[in-house]
Parts: sequence; structure tokens; C-alpha cells
Amino acid sequence: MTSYTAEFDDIPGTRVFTAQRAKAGYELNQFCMSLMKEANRERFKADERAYLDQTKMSQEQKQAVLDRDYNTMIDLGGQIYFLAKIFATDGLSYLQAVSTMTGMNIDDYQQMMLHGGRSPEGWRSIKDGN
Amino acid sequence: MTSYTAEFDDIPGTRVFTAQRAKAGYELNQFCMSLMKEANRERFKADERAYLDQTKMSQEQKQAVLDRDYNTMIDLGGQIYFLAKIFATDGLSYLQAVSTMTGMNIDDYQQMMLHGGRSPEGWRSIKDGN
Amino acid sequence: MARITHGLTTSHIPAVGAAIDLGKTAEPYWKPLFAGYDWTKAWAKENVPDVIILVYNDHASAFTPEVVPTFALGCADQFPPADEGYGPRPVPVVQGRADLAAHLAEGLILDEFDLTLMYAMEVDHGLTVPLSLVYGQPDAWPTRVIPFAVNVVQYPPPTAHRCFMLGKAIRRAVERFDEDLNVHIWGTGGMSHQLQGPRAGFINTPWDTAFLDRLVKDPDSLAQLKHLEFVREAGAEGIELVMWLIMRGALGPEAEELYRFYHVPGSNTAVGHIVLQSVETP
Amino acid sequence: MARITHGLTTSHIPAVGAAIDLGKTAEPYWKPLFAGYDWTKAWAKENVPDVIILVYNDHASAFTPEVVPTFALGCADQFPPADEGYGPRPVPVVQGRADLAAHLAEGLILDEFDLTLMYAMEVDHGLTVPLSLVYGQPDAWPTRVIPFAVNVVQYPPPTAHRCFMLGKAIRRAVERFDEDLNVHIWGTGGMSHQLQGPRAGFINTPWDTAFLDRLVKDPDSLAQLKHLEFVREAGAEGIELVMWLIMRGALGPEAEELYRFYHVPGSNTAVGHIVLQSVETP
Ligand SMILES: [Fe+3]
Ligand SMILES: [Fe+3]
Repeated sequence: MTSYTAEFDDIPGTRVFTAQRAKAGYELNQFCMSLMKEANRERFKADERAYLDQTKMSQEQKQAVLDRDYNTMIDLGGQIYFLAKIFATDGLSYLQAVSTMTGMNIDDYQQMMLHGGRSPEGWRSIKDGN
Repeated sequence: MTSYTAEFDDIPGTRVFTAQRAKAGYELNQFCMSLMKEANRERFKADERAYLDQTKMSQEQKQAVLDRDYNTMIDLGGQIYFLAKIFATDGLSYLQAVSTMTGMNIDDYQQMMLHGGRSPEGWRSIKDGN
Repeated sequence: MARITHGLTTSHIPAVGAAIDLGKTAEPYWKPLFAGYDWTKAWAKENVPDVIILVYNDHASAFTPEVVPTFALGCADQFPPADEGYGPRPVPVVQGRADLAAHLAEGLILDEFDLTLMYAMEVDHGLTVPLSLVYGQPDAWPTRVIPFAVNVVQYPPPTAHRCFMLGKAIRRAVERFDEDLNVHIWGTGGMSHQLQGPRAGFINTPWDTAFLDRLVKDPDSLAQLKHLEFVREAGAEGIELVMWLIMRGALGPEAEELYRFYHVPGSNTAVGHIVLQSVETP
Repeated sequence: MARITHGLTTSHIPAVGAAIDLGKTAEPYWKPLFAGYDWTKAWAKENVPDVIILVYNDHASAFTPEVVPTFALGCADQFPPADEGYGPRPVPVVQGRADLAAHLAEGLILDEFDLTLMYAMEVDHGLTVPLSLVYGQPDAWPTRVIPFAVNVVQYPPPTAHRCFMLGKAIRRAVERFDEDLNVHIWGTGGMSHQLQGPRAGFINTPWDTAFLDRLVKDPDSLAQLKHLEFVREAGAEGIELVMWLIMRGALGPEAEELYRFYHVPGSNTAVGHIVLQSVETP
């Protein structure tokens, strides 16, 4: 039953947003959508914890948001285009936010991109090691 | 371009709800959806005209609602499952509301249904007269 | 592996739901209609599936004028009854089966059906009246239900052929699910009826009867019917019958008829109800 | 009759929209990227179509976690820009073409594509950034636009094959429209990029280049690619490239390459931009 989804797990450092993850991340992603309204962004910025406590998110999900830990948010069912509403609220660009998931600092990440991006070598398949 | 839709016009006394009609009836059908909330039903019943004037419906659409003229509502882009929210608000059943479109009174319509419904003879095609 | 063993069709007339909810099923008008479901109720008590894939159409309840999906699959854990203007029906919340729904979503989209996935959805009489007819008035429905909503409100609905092919794809997808599950599939709506205009009250019993016969023995020929014939011969709202072909496609090539009931009128509608068993072919 | 004469692909990077909106296009980082669109801007000025069918994906703007349509066709008269968290982009409201959209809805559903029809929809950077790249910052867009949104957010997206077939069906449907219209079709998103996890920043220039070559000369072979290859070779968000096959399918069997531009980086992404002209075959 999981054959379609399972094959993506062979790709290093990648989580595709499956139907299962969509269910797990439902409340987290709904919270993100709420930040599409300016008034909600203001309320969130004024008191993040209070805003999050009004949602049905899990404690883990809330903590990951407070920590701006995007890898954990993705593990807990978040999807990057939803999560973008959080870093947009913070005034960050995609580049700035995305770099935080790579273990590189923003300057090194930016330099890597300016030099043609992350090379595919070694990032294709865990099994094949290529 | 209209070939798909046009063929239905040969069926007597019938309007299929095409994409064109969906556009024409958009505000009317949105008004109907608003009646799915009890609070809105109460506001509508308290002052129908005032409630309708808060919508973007055309004057003709508003008048047809006030008149409970379902054939005209359908001509103006209403669809029966949306319009059902109006007669539900009035406490009428589908049978009661639908009969008003036939030019028969409710008892005659009910009798017709009890005797097997409206016969297909003469109601299939304008062109073929069958 | 999971298997689709049985199929069932029934009309989903709102007044039938109201008759049940208001305790009017023994009234002279309603008695013969409900009596037609006695066999099924007894059968259903002995044959509770793990899941029902319930094919129905939404009647402007979950789907607003803004969004019109051709095929919408219910992927949530729960589906509350909608308020259609009379207040929500006093029936249990429908419990979904999200793992099988996710599996169907994957299988069907990869099989090139362009589904819309619903993670929050209220369900109206199109889904709840059939449950009431078969299971009565329990505190909780005895089985899980995956709602599968088909657009038959705005033209064009999916073709009969597309619906039949979808049914076949549902069967394939269910059979790829790892867990041993007994799955039933229901097709609802129909038979002949028209709820609008001077032609309202239209009923075509000979056509309905032939449709039921062909549904059992010759569904391939029904899959060739055009929308025009449905509207001409079964009334504007008789177009709902395309949904029965999803059910039939999901039963495989051969099906055995266990029970049939046909009755006029149920409100404005011809009631058609049939119970089928899939005949497995190797 | 209406005709699809040209196709265009482009990335739809949000930072590119921000650079335009904030007047940064002449900065050293951005200059080479925008210079790559100079040819197209001049060409587009001389070749304004009556309508663009603009294939894009919504990035969690119009579609909430509740409703995930595989294919959504914009049938409204107007589509306002969405607030994606930075406030709505300062760009004109997109003017639709509801009569052609209604015609496409009919043609495509009867052709067994299971569309979701949208009568109210906001559009995000996926749709507005390509318009800005080609038309700059006008008070009003110079042409009508029919938005066609494809799910590439939740897995599975439609297959590359399904997208290619859809493109062919769009061509057939457009050609059945009575009015003489010059229609362009755009495919947006891609090329290689990944916006998540330790693998973020992934770029595969050789694969992208081969994809562009095959898009022009051998789209049938691209239609056989599996999702796994897109993610493996073009990054998790490179899956957006399936949308380019809708564009290509709609151009007919043969297409001539008028212009090509490829550039790394645009923010996290490889920018791919190509302009194609349909070569009519009898
Ligand atoms: Fe119905
Ligand atoms: Fe994108």
C-alpha cells in the first residue's frame, strides 16, 4: 500500500508532502494560512505563544513554530508553501528561510547558490550512494 | 461552441445548469448558501427586502426571490439545490416548492405523483414532438 | 488485501430523511417505500463491511458556487451532517477511514483520475439518507464511510463512461491496499426525477426498469449513454444515475442481483434500490 | 475559430516578483536574470494574444489544507492578487475570459478530464510573477488570462503523461471555440530547485538543459517520466515541471524554438525560460 510514497524515502534530505503528512500537518498548515491576513500577523507577532495556544496544533508543532525549526515543522506535516506564511510574517525571503534547513549559514548558502547551486552528486539516492 | 449546451434546449420545460448560467446566477446562489446558517435565516425572515439589499443580486433576482417565483429564479441562473435553501427556510418540502413551477396546484401535483408521476409522452423533445 | 464484495444503489430523497427523522415511516404514504428496504436492513445487519465507499452528490451544501469539483474524495476522519436550511439532520457524525482514503487518492491520481481531495467536509442528505435507509437510527453508524462526491449539479457532469472507468479504477486501487478489509460501494441518487420547471414530476418507469436490468447484466452499454439521454429519458435530476456506474464499475465484470425494489413516488422521485454481489472472475 | 499559436515557459520565483516590485532589477544580483527576458519583452509587445491560458500552481494561497484540486480552471471575470504574508503584490487585477473558460470547462470534462471549476479565486506569485517578467509594471495587463492551477504541492501531483494529454485536449477544445482568438499558453514553475530539508539548494543544470531540448523536440519521451525522476533529478520542487508538459501538449506535435534563456540562481532556483511557436501540421 505504501509503495508509491516509499520510493521517495530513498532521496536524501527530502520529505515529499504525502496524503499522510497532509493529515498530520493539517492544523499546522491551517495556522500558516491564518497568517495571510494582516490582522492575524499582527496578533501573532504581539504574542506568539498566545496565538498558537488558540489553535489545535500539537505541543510539538507549536514549539517548532516558536523555534522557527523548519525541518521539524516539515517532519510534523508542514509543507513549505504553507510554512512560507510564517517566514513572510518574519520578513524573511525564501532564500533566508530555506538556508536554515541546510545546516549552512546564510552567507555560505548564498555563495553555494551563486556558484551554481548544490551539486546533484551524492544527493540522488541513499541506496545507490550517488 | 455552444453545441453541447444547445442540445438540451430541445427538452421541454427544462433548464440545465450550464457554466454560463452558473455565472449569471452566482450572487443568487451565494445568497441561498447564506441561508444555511440559522442566524441568517432569522435575519432574512425578519426583513427579506433588507437582507436581499445587502447582496449583490440584480433587482430582477431579488424580486423573483421575494415572489418565490422559482421558474424565474432558474431563468436568472438559480439552481434548484441552491434554491432549496429558500424553501427550506420557508418550511416547505421539495414537493411543495417544486409543484409551484408546474402550473398545477399542490393537490393535483401530489395526485399526479401518486399515480406514477408525469408521463414522458410529449415531454421528450420539442423537435420530435414526443 | 482489501476487496469490494458488494454494491448497493438507492435514491437519496431528502423527504425520506425527514420522514425517518420525524417518525413518519409508518404513515400510509411512506409505508410501502420503507417496506421495500426491509430485506436490505436484515441483510445489512448480517453483512456489515469494514468500510463503505459512498458515491453521492452534494446538493449545494459542502460545495459553494465558488468551487465545483468533478470528483471529490473525503480524506478526513469525520464528516458532520450539513445544515441544508432545516437544521442539520439528527444523525451520527460519519466516521471516515483516512488511511484507505489516502491510499485511494494516490492510486486514483496515478491512474489519471483528477481528484479533488477533501480534508474537511460536511455531508448532506445525498450521503446520510442512504445510511438511514439501510441502518435506521443508531447512535453511531455501524461502519466507516469514505464519501465520494460527484458533480451532477453543474453541466457537464462527468460522462457515464468516465464514471464506469472510475469504478474500475477504484476496484484496482482497493485491491492494492495491504490490510484485509471488506469494502462495499454504494451508488446513490436517481432514478428518474425532475425538480425544476414545467416538466417537474417527470417519471419514466419503463426506462428505469431497463436501466436496472442493464446495470446488472450489461453495464458496458450504459457507459455509452450520453447526458442528453439521461435528461430526456430520466429527467433533469435523473442525471444522478451516472453515479451508479461508478458503483457498478467497482464490482468487476460480473455481478449477481441479490435484491431489487422499485417504487413511485418518493416525493418527486422514482425510488430505485438494488443490492449486488461481485462475482469474482479469475 | 480560436487557435493556440505560441507557448512560453518560465520560472515563477517569488523573490523575482519582490525584486520587480521593490525596483531592484538593476542590482548586480538581479541584472543578468532580468536581461534574459529582454528579448521576450520586445517580442511580447509585438505579439499580444487575446487570451493567455496560464498554467501554474497555487502555493497555499487560494487552496487551503481543506481542499486540494488536481486541476482547477479559473472561470471568473477577475482574479485579485493574493496576500501571501507580505501583503498582496502591487500588480493589476487579472482579467479573466469567462466565455472561453466555460467552453474549456465543457470541452475538457466531456473529454474526461475531471476539472474543478473556480468561480472566485485569488492568484499568487505562481501566476503574477510570469506576467510581471513578460509585461513589466503596467497599470493593467495587456491581455486576458485564464488561470489553470495544477496541484504540485500534495503528492501525488498529476503524472507527466496526464499533463501532456491535458495539453492536447486543451488544444482540441480551443479549436472548437467559434470566435477568432489568438491564444497563448504558458507553463510556469521549475526548473530544478528544492526548498526544503538538508538537500535545499539542489540544482541540476545538465538535466535541466536536456529537459529543455526534449521539451522542444521530443515531448512524448518527457511524458513518460515518473515523479520519482523529477524529484531525484530536479529537486523536490522541480516537480513543477510537469506543468510545462501541459503547455507543450497544447502546441501540437511540432514546435519551433524562438528563444531560450537559462540562468542560475534566481533565489533558490534554476530559471528556465523558453518561447515556442506551434508548427501547424495538416
Ligand atoms: Fe440528489
Ligand atoms: Fe512554484
